[in-house]
Amino acid sequence: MVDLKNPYVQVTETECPRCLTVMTREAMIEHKQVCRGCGYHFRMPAAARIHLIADEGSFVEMDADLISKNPLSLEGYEDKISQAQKKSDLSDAVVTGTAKIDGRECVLGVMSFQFMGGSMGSVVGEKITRAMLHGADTNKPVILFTASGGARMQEGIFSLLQMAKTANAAALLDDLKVPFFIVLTHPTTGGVTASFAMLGDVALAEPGALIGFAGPRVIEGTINKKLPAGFQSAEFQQEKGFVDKIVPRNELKNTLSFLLKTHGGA
Amino acid sequence: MVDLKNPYVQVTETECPRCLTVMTREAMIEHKQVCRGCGYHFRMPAAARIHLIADEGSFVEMDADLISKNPLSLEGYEDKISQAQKKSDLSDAVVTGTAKIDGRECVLGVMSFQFMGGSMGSVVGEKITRAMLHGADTNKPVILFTASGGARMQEGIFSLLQMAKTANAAALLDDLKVPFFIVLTHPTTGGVTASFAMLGDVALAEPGALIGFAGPRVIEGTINKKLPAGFQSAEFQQEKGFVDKIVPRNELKNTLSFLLKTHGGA
Amino acid sequence: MDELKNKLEELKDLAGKNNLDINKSLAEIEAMLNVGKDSPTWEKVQLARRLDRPGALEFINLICDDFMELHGDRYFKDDPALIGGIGTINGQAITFIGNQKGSNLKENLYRNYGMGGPEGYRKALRLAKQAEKFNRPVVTLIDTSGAYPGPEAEARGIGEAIAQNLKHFSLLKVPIICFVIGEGGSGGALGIGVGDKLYMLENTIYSVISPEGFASILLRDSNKAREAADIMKMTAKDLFEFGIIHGIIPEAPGGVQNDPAYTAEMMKELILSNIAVLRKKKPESLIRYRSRKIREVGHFTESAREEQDLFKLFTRLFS
Amino acid sequence: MDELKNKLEELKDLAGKNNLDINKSLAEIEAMLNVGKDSPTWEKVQLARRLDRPGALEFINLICDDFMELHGDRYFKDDPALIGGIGTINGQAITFIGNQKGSNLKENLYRNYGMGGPEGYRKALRLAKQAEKFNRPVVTLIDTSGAYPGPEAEARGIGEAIAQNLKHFSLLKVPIICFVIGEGGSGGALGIGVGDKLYMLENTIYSVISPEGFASILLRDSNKAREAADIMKMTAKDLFEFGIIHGIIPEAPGGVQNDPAYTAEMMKELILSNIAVLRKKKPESLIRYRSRKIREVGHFTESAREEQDLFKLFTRLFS
Ligand SMILES: [Zn+2]
Ligand SMILES: [Zn+2]
Repeated sequence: MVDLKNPYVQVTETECPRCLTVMTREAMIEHKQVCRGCGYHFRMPAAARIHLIADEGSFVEMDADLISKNPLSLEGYEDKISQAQKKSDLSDAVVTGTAKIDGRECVLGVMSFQFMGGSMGSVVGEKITRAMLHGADTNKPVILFTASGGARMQEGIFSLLQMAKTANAAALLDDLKVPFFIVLTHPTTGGVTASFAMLGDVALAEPGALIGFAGPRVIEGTINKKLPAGFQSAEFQQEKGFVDKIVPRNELKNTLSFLLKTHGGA
Repeated sequence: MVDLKNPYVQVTETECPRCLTVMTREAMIEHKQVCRGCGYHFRMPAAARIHLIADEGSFVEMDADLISKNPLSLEGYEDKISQAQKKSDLSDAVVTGTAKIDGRECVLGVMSFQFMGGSMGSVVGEKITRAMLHGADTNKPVILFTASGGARMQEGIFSLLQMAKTANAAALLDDLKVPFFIVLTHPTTGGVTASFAMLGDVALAEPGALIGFAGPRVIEGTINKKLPAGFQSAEFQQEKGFVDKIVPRNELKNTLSFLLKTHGGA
Repeated sequence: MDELKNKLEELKDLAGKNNLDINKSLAEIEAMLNVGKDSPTWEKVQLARRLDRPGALEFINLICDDFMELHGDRYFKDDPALIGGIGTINGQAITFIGNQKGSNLKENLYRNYGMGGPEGYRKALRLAKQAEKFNRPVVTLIDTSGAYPGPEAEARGIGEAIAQNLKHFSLLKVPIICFVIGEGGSGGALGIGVGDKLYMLENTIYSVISPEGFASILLRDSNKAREAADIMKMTAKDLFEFGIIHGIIPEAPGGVQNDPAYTAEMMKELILSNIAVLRKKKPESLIRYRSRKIREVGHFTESAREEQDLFKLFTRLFS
Repeated sequence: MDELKNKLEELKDLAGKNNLDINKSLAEIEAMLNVGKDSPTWEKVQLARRLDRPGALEFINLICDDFMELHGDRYFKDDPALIGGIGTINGQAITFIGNQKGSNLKENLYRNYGMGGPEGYRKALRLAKQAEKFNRPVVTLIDTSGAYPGPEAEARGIGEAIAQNLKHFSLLKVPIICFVIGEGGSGGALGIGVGDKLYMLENTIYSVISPEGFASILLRDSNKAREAADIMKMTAKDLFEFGIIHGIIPEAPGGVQNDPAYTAEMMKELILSNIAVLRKKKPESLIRYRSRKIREVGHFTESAREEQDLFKLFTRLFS
């Protein structure tokens, strides 16, 4: 279970990779893990994210007990999972639950890049799907924060098929007209991009987030040259028509609140 | 009323604008007004087109008595209409009716560029709309052959709003799942392109037909240079994703017959 | 007419003093009375095209308590020439869509002078469909000389994009209220102009082609734009007399740029009063009425003939 | 197993002599029995990738009496890497969609080696929606190393396009039957791979990443592709044992390229027999069953917990 009593336990003193400003742990927490110097948005652990978005004490976690199996009997996969669990304090790469935002109920899911690069295996696929179906079932809008390097290859074909599973849940949400909002955070790539992450009614993104299907290195391998700066950034994706709005982290809660308020007529 | 007893009365000896082959009237009729030398597809009068596509004797014209008024009280418009009527043997720029193709019933509409450049005013808009609604009403697939320079400016705002009218009819056809097939012939531009011509379930085009919204000269005026050869041709539009298939004139009836056969399950 | 206007003013005062909320219907009456005002067509063409005329975003900000712009067509790009998003008026959520020209050269270039490409019209359709899904009314603000007549727009199907909008807006199951706020130019205007109600601001125009284009093609003299503008009957008054628009919204003396808030207030009231009425209709009667209105436009003669019965079709549609 | 096969052959002969049309169900039995065949994974990888292996269009022409290819996504272009159209089998109309690699260098380049861009997947969706509208079943033929990982595909939203297909195919109200006919590579394969039934040809593969990619990322040695292929469990037999595919379709000795008609005939029979059964289901039960199948895939543990009841959701959906 995600520990919301200590939402910032994973936050540490950090140097900004863009402007080299050093932020103390306290400054990181105070500035919502956004660089004081240049506005760079650091990756955020799931607990801190929930603390930032959900009304105090409103988050109730769902499906915290889902644990990955090893369907390919791949050597070392169980160990990797255990290590990731220890490192992140999470059972897998997504935390889901119900929450309130400015008093309005919703289903909230937050992916964590810290857990094996936010990769989507059976557990992530199942939890995301259950969260969406819970929203469909109870008519609560669904908000998902994405952060993922793609499919979890260690689970082979099963990880690929999680894309179909989450997209099917998104289809049901859509047909039932339950609002579905996506917040794309750094980075969101691979199978997550090619499934539920691109299926929201409204797609928000954090500034500078990398968003794409193929990763930059794969693309560079295809064309045998460097990509221009900013390729696949949130700003690029807004210009290309795939992101509704880029929202700095300190405005995120207000923006989500506005969306919940204006999607109540369904 | 269109004269189907003499469908080729408008056909004359012609020189091919592309390869300069001269075709006698008889050769024109025999080759379906396609150049023997280079395959150039000449414009086809409505009567000849109907004769080519509909089963012998099956075409029953609708709304032949609609005649344009002069809503802007524009000087000379009535004269222009009369002249066009004499020249083309048509009452306005489209002929509509019911027909059979290889025994299958359908609604068939054929525009004629010969009548004031196939421009769409109130009569064209109304006849196209009625044809589609008749298809909707009787569950008969609708086939429309387009040929138009755009809206009929002499009718001002009324000509513009025919676009909305025909598109609304297309929307009703769509919702009722009645098949709607478009055949784009040379040239199809302006308001016809930006309304029913682009709303078919399947869009066929004759080889070499010019298809676009803004005409080539307008576009060249915008960018102040020449357009490349083939810009806005049927082949270009297929490459750009807006035409399902380019069908030479002598295969058109078979292709439409196949479409009618495979869209019977609605 | 003037007398009627004075009475209207008195009535308004009285209503205001008594805290009566009759403004909404007054705005409608006013919009219709305003038809009387007249000035040469060419003057209106020039006013409609003024660079300092407020655009869609300016009106939206005056009309709404809060507005969130949404970007992108989900296919190719975000078109700055055509904007849209969700606004609230008195807490009520409404989807706004509008052409946006920009008000200085830099903005003009960024927004391609309000000449939308296929991406703009596809964004508009996406937002309209989103509005329908969540039962939000749609307001469109028309202000363009036309869709962009360039090779990229052609290659990406500007004709197809406009056609889809005409089709889908005509059966959209939520109220749509359209305003011509500046230039209503041809298919580019109509592409966001199909709805239940259509209003024009006092000094705006709406036509199938620009007066310059009409002059050069039909009068064979591109210098005769002024004359063409008269012949074409493109002012709010003309279109009201044709029965094509539902009312004319007053502008401040000299043009709306002199007091945008005055006109925006009228628009806001019209939006609220129309939504209140249209919301009460079932979706099927809403789109049946809209379709009938679209069907009615046109001038022709014919031998006596039974009018096709749309009712039967719609009954099938909703059975 | 061999005995069973012999019996099957005898049964076929008998049925043939008596003019009995039991071939359809026999094809299904055969497809399931065929699971027994086994050969090294790497051999299958190589067979699946052979240049002379028949592609989607070749199979379609063998399967159909008649076929009309339809082009274009209606947004940006026609993608030759992903083809589709309407075919007939015994007069029955079916929509076909497939990856197309091309069988020589010129064709490979024209078809981008079967690596579809967003336009290909959007064309596929358009054709699938058209099939749904006219109540035509859909058959997809999967044969791609993956979607195109180039900058243009990224800029035009390859991820979004695949996502939309996964979403809309999963609730499409007509039967969908999918075949892996060569390489089933990642999202590019899945993008036309969501359906009611999934079959693999005997010498095909289906995986989340290429063995080369798996080797270089997880085994940290790009030369270990052969080893990776075994670890990944990507053959028809593997996927049948996982319960992910419904059957394995035999190929001629040495690979399907040696006798495409033999395999095409089996596919044709499977298409017809499956359609006959799936057609009888109401659309709501069809997509409920499909959704349940999609939902089931995954391996994890949890404390005892009630399974979420999809039935209730679907009841709302169709009420
Ligand atoms: Zn910094
Ligand atoms: Zn010639």
